[in-house]
Order: sequence, then C-alpha cells, then structure tokens
Amino acid sequence: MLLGQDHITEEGEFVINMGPQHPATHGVLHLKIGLDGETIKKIEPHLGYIHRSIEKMCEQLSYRQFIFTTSRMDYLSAHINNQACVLAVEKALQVEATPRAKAIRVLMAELTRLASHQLWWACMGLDLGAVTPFFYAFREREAINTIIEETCGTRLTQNYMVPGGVMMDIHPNFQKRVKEVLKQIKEKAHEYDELLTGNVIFQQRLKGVGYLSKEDAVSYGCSGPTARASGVSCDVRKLFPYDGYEQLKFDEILNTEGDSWARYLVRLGEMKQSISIIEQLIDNIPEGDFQAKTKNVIKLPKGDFYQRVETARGELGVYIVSDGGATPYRCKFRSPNFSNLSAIPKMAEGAKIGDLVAIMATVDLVIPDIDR
Amino acid sequence: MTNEELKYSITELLPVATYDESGEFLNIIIPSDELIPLMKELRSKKEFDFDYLFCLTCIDWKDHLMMVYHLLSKVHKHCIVVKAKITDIQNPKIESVNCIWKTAELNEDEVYDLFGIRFLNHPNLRRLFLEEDWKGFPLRKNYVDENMIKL
Amino acid sequence: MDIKNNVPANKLIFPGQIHETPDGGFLITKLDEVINWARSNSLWPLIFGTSCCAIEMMSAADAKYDWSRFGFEVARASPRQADLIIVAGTIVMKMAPVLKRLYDQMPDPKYVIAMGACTISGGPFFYNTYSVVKGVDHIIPVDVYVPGCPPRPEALLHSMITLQEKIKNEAFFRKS
Amino acid sequence: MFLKEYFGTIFNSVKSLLTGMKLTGYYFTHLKEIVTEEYPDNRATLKMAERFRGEVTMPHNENNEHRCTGCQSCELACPNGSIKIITKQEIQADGKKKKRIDTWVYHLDMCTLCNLCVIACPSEAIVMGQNFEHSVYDKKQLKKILNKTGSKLMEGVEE
Repeated sequence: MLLGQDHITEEGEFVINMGPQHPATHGVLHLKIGLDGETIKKIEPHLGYIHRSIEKMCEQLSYRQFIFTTSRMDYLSAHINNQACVLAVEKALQVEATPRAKAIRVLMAELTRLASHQLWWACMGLDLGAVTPFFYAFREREAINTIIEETCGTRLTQNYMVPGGVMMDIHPNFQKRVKEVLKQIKEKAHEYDELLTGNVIFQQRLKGVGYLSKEDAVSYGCSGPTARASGVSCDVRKLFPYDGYEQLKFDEILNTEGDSWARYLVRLGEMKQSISIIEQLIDNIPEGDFQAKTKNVIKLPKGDFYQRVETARGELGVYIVSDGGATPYRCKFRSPNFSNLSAIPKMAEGAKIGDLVAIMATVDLVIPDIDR
Repeated sequence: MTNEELKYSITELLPVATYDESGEFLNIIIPSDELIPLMKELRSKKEFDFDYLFCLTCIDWKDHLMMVYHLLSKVHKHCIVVKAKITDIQNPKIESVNCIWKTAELNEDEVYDLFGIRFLNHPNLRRLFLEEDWKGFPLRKNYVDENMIKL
Repeated sequence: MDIKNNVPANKLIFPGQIHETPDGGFLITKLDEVINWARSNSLWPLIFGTSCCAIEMMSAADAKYDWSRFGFEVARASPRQADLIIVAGTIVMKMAPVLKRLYDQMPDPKYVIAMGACTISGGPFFYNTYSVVKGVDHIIPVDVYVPGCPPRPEALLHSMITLQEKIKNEAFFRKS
Repeated sequence: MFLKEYFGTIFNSVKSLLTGMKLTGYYFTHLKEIVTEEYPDNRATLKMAERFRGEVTMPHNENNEHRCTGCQSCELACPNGSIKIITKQEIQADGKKKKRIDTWVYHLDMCTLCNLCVIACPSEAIVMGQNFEHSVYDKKQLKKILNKTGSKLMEGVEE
C-alpha cells in the first residue's frame, strides 16, 4: 500500500511530500502525507536520506574507536550517546568507572541535556513563526558550549568518554564556569516564559494538537519526554539507574495530557531538573582518578550486552553482540527518535497540515539518529 | 516475576524453548514458527504483560539468522529477550509482530531492508533506508559491495 | 577587513581563477568591481543541513557569531532565492540526486561551501560504509572547503570570507 | 458570555505579545550585555580554549627535530584512517639499521579531531593545534605532511 505512486491514492486522498529538503523537518526527513482537504489522513515516513551505515562500520572498529561514531547519531546528546557505549563496554568487561569519572559523566550529560533542550526551544519557536526566541536560547547554549569546549576540546561532537572513565580531567575553571552559567540561566528563565510560554497565540497552536494516548505511547515504543507527556513513566535514570543517578534527587516530570503543550511543559520541567542535578553534583565531585585502568586492546567476552541511557530525546539502547574478538560482531543502536517518529502518523491523524509542524517540533526529532 | 518464575511459566507454554541466562536478561531461544503464539501469550497474559517492545533487531550468524526481541513490562518491570532462530538463510521469513506491538512496523521494515528477512502479514513491507533497487542486504555477513573501501 | 592579508598566498590560488591582465579597460574593470562587491556582500544561503554541521551553521547565525554582519543572514528555504549552498552534513547515495536537483534549481551565479569532513571526503564515514558519497564534489562543484568535524562557527565565517575573496576576483564583463 | 471570552482572548493575546516585545525592547535599549564576538576583527585577541582541537600538529624544536619514532600507534588508533605513516630504514653511525619516519601524511579533510591519536602516542610527538582557519579553494591542500623536510628524531626519545 505504497502512498503516492500518483498524486491521488485509491481512497481519494491527495498526496503531498514534505521533505527531504524542508526547513521544518529539522533535517532530511521525507514524509508522504495523504490529505483530504487540509486534514491529514495518513502519513508514511520515508527514511534513509542520511543513512550512514554506522552499524556496519562498527563491526570493523575496535571498542575504543566505535564510540566516536555515536556522537554523530544524536549530535545534540553526543555525550550521552558516548556514555551509553562506554557503559555497555564496561558492563561487558565488568569494570567500573571511578567515582570521579562517574560524577563528571553525569555533569556533562546533564549540561548536554540542558543545551539540547535549549536548542529545541529555539527551533520550536522558529518553526512556529517566532524568530526572536532563537537568539535568546542560543545565548545560553553558547555559554554551555564554551564550558564543554574548555574541558573536552570540541563544542559538539566531543568524544570525551573512554571505557573506564573520561579522557581528560575537568578543566580547573570548570566548576566556577558552570556555576556562573547556572546563575545566568536561572536569571534569564523568566524570559523564556515571557517570550513563548505565556504567549496565548503560541499556547493555542499547541493545546489539543497531536494527542497521543498512554496505550499508544507504550505500543509505539515511545520514550523520553514524548512518552512522559502521555503519562508513561519511562525515565531510564529512575528505572534503571547508571553512573550514580540513584544517589541524586530529581523528579521525573510526568504529564497526562498527551498533547503538544504537555510535551512542551515536560521539556521545560526537565531543564529545571537538569539544573538541580548539576547543582547537587558540582561541589561534590569526588577526588581521585578520572580513569580506571583498562587494557590497551579491549576484548569483550562472548555474549550479548544491552545498555540503555536516557538521552535528551528518550531511551537509547546499545546492543553489542560479541564473539570474543576485538570488534563487535553486531552492534545495534536502539534509537529513541526512531520509535518516536513511528508515533507521528498516529499523532497527526485528523490534524491540519499546519499542525504537523507543531507536532514534529514538540517531538523534537534528530534525523541522523533515526537513520544511523 | 523473577527470571526463574518466567522460565518456569514459559516452559509450561512452550516446551521446545531453550534458555540462556549468561547475560543480563533471560534469553529464550525458540524456532521461528513458534513465535506468534508465544508472543501473543506474553503480551496478553496478566502475569507477563509485556507491553513494551523496546528493541527489535536481527543477528546474522552465517549459518542461521536470529531475530531478537527485547521486551519489557511497564507494569511488572521485568525484562525478557526472545530470540527466534531462522534456519533458511536463502529465503528467510517470519511472522510479523506488528499486530501485537505497533512499533514493530518500522523496525521490521528496517530489518527487511538490512537483512532481507520477509515478514509475513506485515502491512507495508518496503525498503526503509536504501533505494528500492538496491542489490543485497548490507548487514548480512556475506554482503559484498565493490564500492566499499576497506580500511 | 584585513582577511586577505592573513590568508597565505598559496591559499588564494584556486583552480580556474582569472588573473588580472594589464590591458583591461578602466570602465569595465570598475564595473566588475562594483558587481563583485554587491554579489559578495549579499550572499543568501540556502537552509540545507543534513547533520551535525547544521547545528554549527545555526550557531553561526545566532547572536554570538552573527553572520548577518557579512550579509549572510537572509537564509532561504527555497533554492530559487539562494546564491549559496552550504552543504552541512553527510551526503548519502539516496540524498545525492536531491542535492543535485536543489543545486540545479538555484539561479546563477551560485556558490557551494563544503562544510565539514563528511562533505569534503566522506570523513568519518569514508571506510567500510556502503551508502555514503565520498565527497560532495562528486555531485556538485565546490568553491570553498572548510575542514573540521564539525568546524566551529568562526571557521565557517572564515570560509565565507574566503568565498567573498574569490567572488571579488571574478570577472563578469572581462570574459574573453 | 461568548463575547466576553472572545474579547478576553484577543486582549490576552495582545498583552502576551506585548510582554514578549517589551523584552526585546529592553535589550534594544540596554546595551550593557553584548554577546556578539566580532570575528574576524578580533583575530588578534581571539584565543581558543587551551584544549581546543583544531588540527593535529607535530612540534619541531629549533634544531628541526621531532619526537616521532614511527611506531604507528596513532595510525592504528585512528578510527577513520586519516593518518598514514611511511617509514624508511636508516643506517645509524654504529652501522645498525633503525626504523625512522619518511613522511607523516595527515588528511585534515577526513580528520574528526577525536584526540585518539594523541592519546595513543607513546612519545608525545603529536599535539592538537589551535588553528581553525583551514578554508581552502582546493581539496588537495588539506592533505598535509607534518614532518618538515630534513627533520630528525630528537635524541633520547626512543630509549
């Protein structure tokens, strides 16, 4: 039942293409949309415009090298992707990272989450017709990027995690800078509310749009803020804690409304939680080594290992099948965006075509993570 | 349920199943034609209630293909891994689980695209990532691509 | 702007560059300069980003780096209105025909910046991949290459200034 | 009731719009906070973070000597083959043959600046450079040879 061999389907729907080159799809996503007038009847995602064969590549790379490819999947949560990989390798080797490394990893992951949500907030405004939020959100994002760059050396795709810990110790200025940025973000938080959250026009574009029920969210395998906005408790940091998240106090933001507005509020709430996690840790980084000793050539024992982490968009799973060699036999990345995308046709059913942009903006897709 | 209880209950359902407990999860290895009855039980029975299929993939073991389903119950918080063995590597096919978990639709498209496994009763089986006229299935171990540059 | 003095002499040479000859007429030379000045300071890029580099491209547009200081800020969603395509991100086999079509739709004169390792040569996805185009110059002609993975926003700005230098050396009327 | 709601919505939307515009107006008139960085006019003062990774470089000392022994561990560590080391046999003063580097080829066009080569290097021969202005008109210029012509191995590195 391939949509769109012609412009009219058998059911009499008009077919339009959205993407692969479209400013609101945040990348090269291609959606074939069956329309009745302006009402969306059916959506068929066509992927692969950025399918970079990462899973095939990983079969040839060693366990130290394959980490860097994952930064290119969900580049907005590059740290968290790398964390998933090193945790999977550590789980297989039964090595544990040092306490200092764990704290640094969590700090970096939460900074990344904060920066990622800020970018989402900026782009969401841009998609819905508000240009100004872009500049305000990027002001804080740049400050975070500068901190990350000072410690890791690059701004976006850091490759900072190594099996057993982190690559380098944190920069001496790190704690001071992070506190400054947190202060800045807290001071400017009211601007976010003034610009978008309190805006009635903006609210009305999101409220009641793109409803996803709890049962559907579970059945479609949604995770992250998309699922939590429908009332599914799925925060991996709470359910399957890793890297010392179990010792931290933070709330899982849940909302039962299930519409785009709920997803918006969940993400804003998560930003506050990330700030609170960073505040708990920033003065309590344990002293000691930043890297546990690992062998130079890492060989995993035979078997399969699954590790999941919570990225800014949901649950990322790294599934490594090892045959005892120095490279993975099979490496599968369970990407959060892939499952969230599969729920978009359900969310958009019956919505107007203009609302599709709002739905995609609140689900916050990163296309290279879908295609891998 | 603990892994032991799961193992006991599943043995009652499906005596042919074999188990592998070396890893983190309980692995159940079944022949491919037993998949749908078992999966339906796992989803619908109140004591299992596996409602969340969080990872669906395939492994090419050269002499056979192995479909891997990672299941989680949001209610009971237990995990299980179902592995279905497909011995016919020339013309591999298996029943689709799309009727049980909707997330399977796109995931099975992906597996079809990269491994060439045909899913029976799938609503819209197509190549998801690669072009329709792409030759071969790239994640198979015997895939040859003359344009690929080896390091 | 003193960027020309800072670019090493060997970097200013590019294939197909027209070198000034002494017998050019005064009027058309001046007219050329005016046209090139106008062209180089109103480059409108197409919003074209496939992966990580697109985020750094967005960073270059934000308040901190602010590419509108050079007249780049009018980013267009339609290729019909754009002069410049910044290829930001990996191009795969399936995307290549789309990119070619976008490039063909752009009105002349059009310029291409290959941003990042993936677009220059396949970069991290050069070996052992089956679907990646090993360099965007297999599909469309590239004017300026800027390496990095991804290059920082300043590097992108530097590449755009380098492109401006190239445009300023172009000949519109002085064609032989 | 309907009319009241209708006009209430209009009033609220205009009010919320004005709230947002007030913020923009505030920044328009209060110039204390300028975040824009004036690249390229600030090139003289622009300093990258000390760990910033711009390119791989091989430092040479004043006698044109480097620390690279040609052990090729960076080449093995590189995940995408952007380093290629060509070695040669050199006859030492005592007649023994020793492996030395001939050319250290670095593909900047492919490099992802992941830092794995620098970590792998046992003799600290390569470091990450701070330069980020690499834009070129010709791709071939991005293939670099890092060891200078006539350079030698620094004494005392191999032992």
